[in-house]
Amino acid sequence: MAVSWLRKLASRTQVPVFPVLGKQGDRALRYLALSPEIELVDSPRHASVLLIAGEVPADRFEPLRRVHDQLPYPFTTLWFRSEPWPHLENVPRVEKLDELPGALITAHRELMAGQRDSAPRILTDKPPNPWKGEGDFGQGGEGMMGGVPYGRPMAMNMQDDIRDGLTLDSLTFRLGPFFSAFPPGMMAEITLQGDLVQTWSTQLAPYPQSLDPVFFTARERPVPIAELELARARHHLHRLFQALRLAGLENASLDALRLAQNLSTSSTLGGLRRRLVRSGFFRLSSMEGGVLDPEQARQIGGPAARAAGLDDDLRLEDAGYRRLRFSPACQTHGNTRARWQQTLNEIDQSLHLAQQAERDEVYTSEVDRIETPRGPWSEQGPEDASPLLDEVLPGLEWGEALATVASLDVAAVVNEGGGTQTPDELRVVQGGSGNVFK
Amino acid sequence: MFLNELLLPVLMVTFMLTVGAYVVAVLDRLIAGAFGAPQAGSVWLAPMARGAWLMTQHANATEAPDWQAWRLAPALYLALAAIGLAVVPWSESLVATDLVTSVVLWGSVEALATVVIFLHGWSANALLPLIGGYRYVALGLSYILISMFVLIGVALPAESLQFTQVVASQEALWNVLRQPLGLPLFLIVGLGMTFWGPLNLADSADLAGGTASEISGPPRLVWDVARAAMLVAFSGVAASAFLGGWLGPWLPGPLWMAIKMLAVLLVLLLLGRLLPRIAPERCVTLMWVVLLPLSFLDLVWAGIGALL
Amino acid sequence: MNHGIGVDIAFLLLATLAVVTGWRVFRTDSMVRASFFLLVSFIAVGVIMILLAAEYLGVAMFFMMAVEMTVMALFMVMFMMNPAGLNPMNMVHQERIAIGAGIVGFLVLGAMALFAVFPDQPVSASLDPVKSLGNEMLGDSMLIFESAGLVLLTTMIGVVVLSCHRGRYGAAAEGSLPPGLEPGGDPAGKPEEDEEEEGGGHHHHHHHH
Amino acid sequence: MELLTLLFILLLSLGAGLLVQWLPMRHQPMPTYPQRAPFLGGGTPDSHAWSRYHVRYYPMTLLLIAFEMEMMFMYPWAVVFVETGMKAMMEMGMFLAILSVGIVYAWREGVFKWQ
Repeated sequence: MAVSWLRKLASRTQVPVFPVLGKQGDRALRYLALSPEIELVDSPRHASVLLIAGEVPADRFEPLRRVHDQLPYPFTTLWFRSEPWPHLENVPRVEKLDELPGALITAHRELMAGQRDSAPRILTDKPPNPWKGEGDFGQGGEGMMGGVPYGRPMAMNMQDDIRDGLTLDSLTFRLGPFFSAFPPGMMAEITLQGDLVQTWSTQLAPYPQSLDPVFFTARERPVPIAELELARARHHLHRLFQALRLAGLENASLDALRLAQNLSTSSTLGGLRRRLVRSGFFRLSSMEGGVLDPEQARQIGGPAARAAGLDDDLRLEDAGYRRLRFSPACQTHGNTRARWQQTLNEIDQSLHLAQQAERDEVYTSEVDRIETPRGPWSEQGPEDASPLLDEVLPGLEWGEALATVASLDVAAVVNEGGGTQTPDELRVVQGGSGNVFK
Repeated sequence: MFLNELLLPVLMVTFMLTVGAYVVAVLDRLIAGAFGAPQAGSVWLAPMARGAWLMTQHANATEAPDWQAWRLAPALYLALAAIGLAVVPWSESLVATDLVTSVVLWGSVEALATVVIFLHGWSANALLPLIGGYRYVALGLSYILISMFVLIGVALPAESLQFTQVVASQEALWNVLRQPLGLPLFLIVGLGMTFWGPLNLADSADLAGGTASEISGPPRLVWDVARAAMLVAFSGVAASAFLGGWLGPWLPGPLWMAIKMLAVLLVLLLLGRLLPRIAPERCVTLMWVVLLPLSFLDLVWAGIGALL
Repeated sequence: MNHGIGVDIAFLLLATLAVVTGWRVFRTDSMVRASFFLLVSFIAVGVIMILLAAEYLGVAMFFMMAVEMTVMALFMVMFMMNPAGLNPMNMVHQERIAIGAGIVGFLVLGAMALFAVFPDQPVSASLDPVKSLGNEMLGDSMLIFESAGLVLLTTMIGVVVLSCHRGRYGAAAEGSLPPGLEPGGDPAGKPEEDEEEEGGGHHHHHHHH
Repeated sequence: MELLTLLFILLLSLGAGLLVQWLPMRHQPMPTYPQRAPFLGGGTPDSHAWSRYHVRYYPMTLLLIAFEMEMMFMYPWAVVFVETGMKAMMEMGMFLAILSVGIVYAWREGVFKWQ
C-alpha cells in the first residue's frame, strides 16, 4: 500500500532523462531543455529514462551498451529517430519532436506504475577482469601493486608530471562519446595527473553537424542576407547555450536558447550580454585556457580564428556584404574568453546586418565561397578540427580543458543540406505558435 | 528536566531540519522559475515527488567502493547540519544546546564538512567523484580562514564565544551594520560549505555531478537533503551572528529569527542562480589573495569598533 | 569533585572509542581510512577534554584535527603506494621496537597516573576557562605567544621554500642536476633514461608553450 | 547536559541518514558489474581511480596548517579583547603582522596557484 503511494508520487516528478546523442540529436536536446516536465541530467545514475536521440553509428554501439547498463534499476529507454535494438522488446520509438516530451513522461509514469518493466541489462554480469580475492580478508591482488584487485589493475604509470616533475600516478581513461560536456559523438583518451590534463588524444571525431538549410541554399543561389545572418546568430546562440549550462549558469543558458528560438531581425543581444557580464561569466569562469596560435587558428577557422586575431572572413568578398559595410571584428588573445567575446560580438553583428539587410533587401552575391558560422566554405566545407584539441588541452586544469572544448566549434559540417531536416521539423518550424527552433 | 533539556531540543532540530530542507527545495524552484526556467506542476509538491522517486530508485554501486565511508558520508553531512542547527539560538532561552564555545563548534563543523565531502568523493573509487572531492578540499581549506576571521570579529563585541551572547551584543546595533564586511564574506563561506552555485566545485556539471555522479536512489536523497539542511543551518548561524538573531520589535523572537533565516537563504539561493561556477584555481587565489586580506580588515574594523 | 555517573559512563565510552579507532588506524589498508580513524580518535579525546571542563581546548581539538587530518590524508595518498589499500599490506613496521616502546610508554604514563600526587585545588564554578586562557596569553605568556608567531612564520617560509616548485623566478629545479652518487661523480640517474626523457618530456612541453 | 543533548542530536540525525539509505536497500540485489563500472560517458578507465593523486595545491595546505594553528590563539584573545583594550589590540596586531609576512611571501612565490 505504502509502496504504491510512493510510486504514485514518484511518477509526478520532473522526468530525469539522460540523453545519448546520435547524429543530429542535439536538436532534441535543445527542445527538451525548454520542456518544463523534463530534467536533463549529466549522469546516467541520475536518470529514469535513457533517451537515444538520433541515429547512433555502429562504432559507438559498444559505449552505448555500457551507458545503457549504467542506469540504476528501474529505468526504461526511448528511441527518438533511431532504430531500437531488436533484442530489446517493446521499445517505443518516437519520430516527431513535439511528441517527444509526452512520450518521455509516459515512459516514466508507466515505469513507476509498474505497467512497464525496467529495461533488461545487455552486458553479461562479470567483472572487467577475472579475479578472486587474495588478501587476508579476501581483498586485493598480488603484492603491493600487482594483479587486478577487484577486477582492475592499479594505477601505476610513473610519468613525470608536466608542471612540477613529481612522479605520481597518472590516470588514463577514455571519455565519451556520450559525455554531456563534449560535442556530440566525440570520444577522447585522456591521461590526467591530478586534475591536470597530461595527454589528450581524440579517438572519435564528433558527428558532423548540420547547419541551417539556408547555408546550403546559399551555395546554390543568392539568398537574403537577413536570413543567412539570423541563422548564423542562431548557431552561435546554440553553442552559447551549451557553454553556459556547463559554466553553471542554467538560467542564462535557457535565455540564450529562447533568444535563438524566437530570433528575428528585431531581436537584440543587449540583455543577455549585460547579464553575462554582470554575472562575472568572463571573470570568474575558466576562461584563460585554450590559447590558439595562428597556425592552429587557421586550421579551425571561423570565429575561433578571428578570436585569435586573424581577420579572415569570406563575407568580405561578397558584394552584398560590402554594400552593408561589413568588416570583421577581431579579438587578440585567442583564449576561451576571447572566443566567447568574439562569439557575442558576432551574434550582435549578425543581428545588425540582418536588420540592415532586411530593410534594404540585400542578397548575397557569392555562391562558391561562403562564410558559415563554423568557418569558411570554399572548395570544401569546414572539416573536423578535433585533433586540434590534442595540442591545445594538455597542461590545462580539468574545468579549463572542458571550458575550452565548449568554446571551440570543432565538428565538421555535413556536406549535403537536403536530408538534414525532416518535413516534420520544417512543419514545426513554420507552424506559427509551434515555432520551436531550426 | 528530561523533557526540557533533551526531548525539546531534539524535536526542535529535527523539525527545522526537515522543514528547512523542504523550504530550500521550494525556494530554489521558485527562484529558478522567476528567472525563466520552464516549470510544470506544483512547486510545493515537486520536492516530495523527487524524494519519492529517489526512494524508488535503486542505489548504485561502483566496482570497489569504500562501502562504509560511501554510505556514512551523506549521513555524516546531515549530522553536521543538525549540529549546526543545534547551536542556533531561537530566543534568549530557546536554544537546543547553548555551549559556551558554540562559535568554535560551528567552526569545527565547517572543518569537518570538508572531511565529509572529500570522503564522499573519494569513497566511490571513480574518477569524476574523485576530482570533485579533491577540488572541494582546495575550496574547503581556503574558506575556513575567512570564516574564522569573520566569526572572531563578531565574538569581539560579545566578549564571548557563545552565540546567545553574540546575539545579545547586537542589542544596540546589528553586526551587519557594525562590521559591514562581515556578512558578505560569511555568505561566501556559506556558499562554499554547501558547495552551492558559484562555489559548486564538488558536484559540478563538468564532472557530470562530481561527488554525486555515481550515486543514485536513497543515498542521493540523503545527500541532497543534507546539503539543503546545511544551507538552513548556515543561514541560522549567519542570522544570529550578523542580523541580530531573535532581536526585533513587535514580533516574538523565534519569528524574527525565522524571517532573518529566510532572508539569508533567499540571498544565498539567488547568488547560486546568478553567478557562474568559479574556476577552482582562480577560486583558491581569490580566497587567499583578495578575501583573506578583506577578512583581516574586517577583524581590525571589528576590533576598533569594539574598543570605541 | 562531584559529578554524575553519566560523566563516568561517557568517559569510559569515549576512552574506548579513542583506543579502538586508534588501533584501527594500524589495521586498515586504506590511507584515507587510517587518517580519518585517527580523526575520530582525536575527536573522542576532544570530547573527554570537554568533560574535563576544558571547553575551548576540546572544541579546538575538533577544529584543528579536522583540518590537519584532511591534509594528512592528502599527503598520504600522494606519496604512498597503494593508497587505498586495494592490495593487502602490512601497516606495521619494526614491530619489536614498536611493541617495546608501547609497553614502556604505557608503564610510564600509567605509573604517573597512579603514583603522582595531583594537587587538590577545586576551581570555583564561576571560572571561565576561555577567559582565563585569554588573560594568560595577554599577560605572563605574552612573550611565548609572540615567539610562537615567529616560529609559525619560520614554518610558513620553510613550507614554501621546500614545497613550492614554481617560485616567482620560475621553476625551482631549473638547471639543477641531481647530486652524484659519490663525491665529485656524475649526476645520479640513468643516462639512457635521460636521453629518452629529452624526447618524451619535451614532447609535452611543445604543446602548451 | 548540553553535551548529552548534542550527542543525542548527532546520533539521531546520523541514524536517520543511515536508516533512510539502509531500509530500502536491504532487499536490493547487488547491481551488475557493467552497471558498477565508473561512468565516463561510455568510455572505460584503464585502472582504479584510487591512485597517488597529484594534489595541485599542496603547498597551500601546509601553509594553512601553520596559519590555522595561529588562529586558534585568537579565540581566547577575542573573549578578553574588550577588557584588555589597547594592549590586546597591539599584541594581536603584532602577531598578525608577523604572519601576514608569511602569507605575502607565499603569495609572491605562487603558492596559491595550481602547481
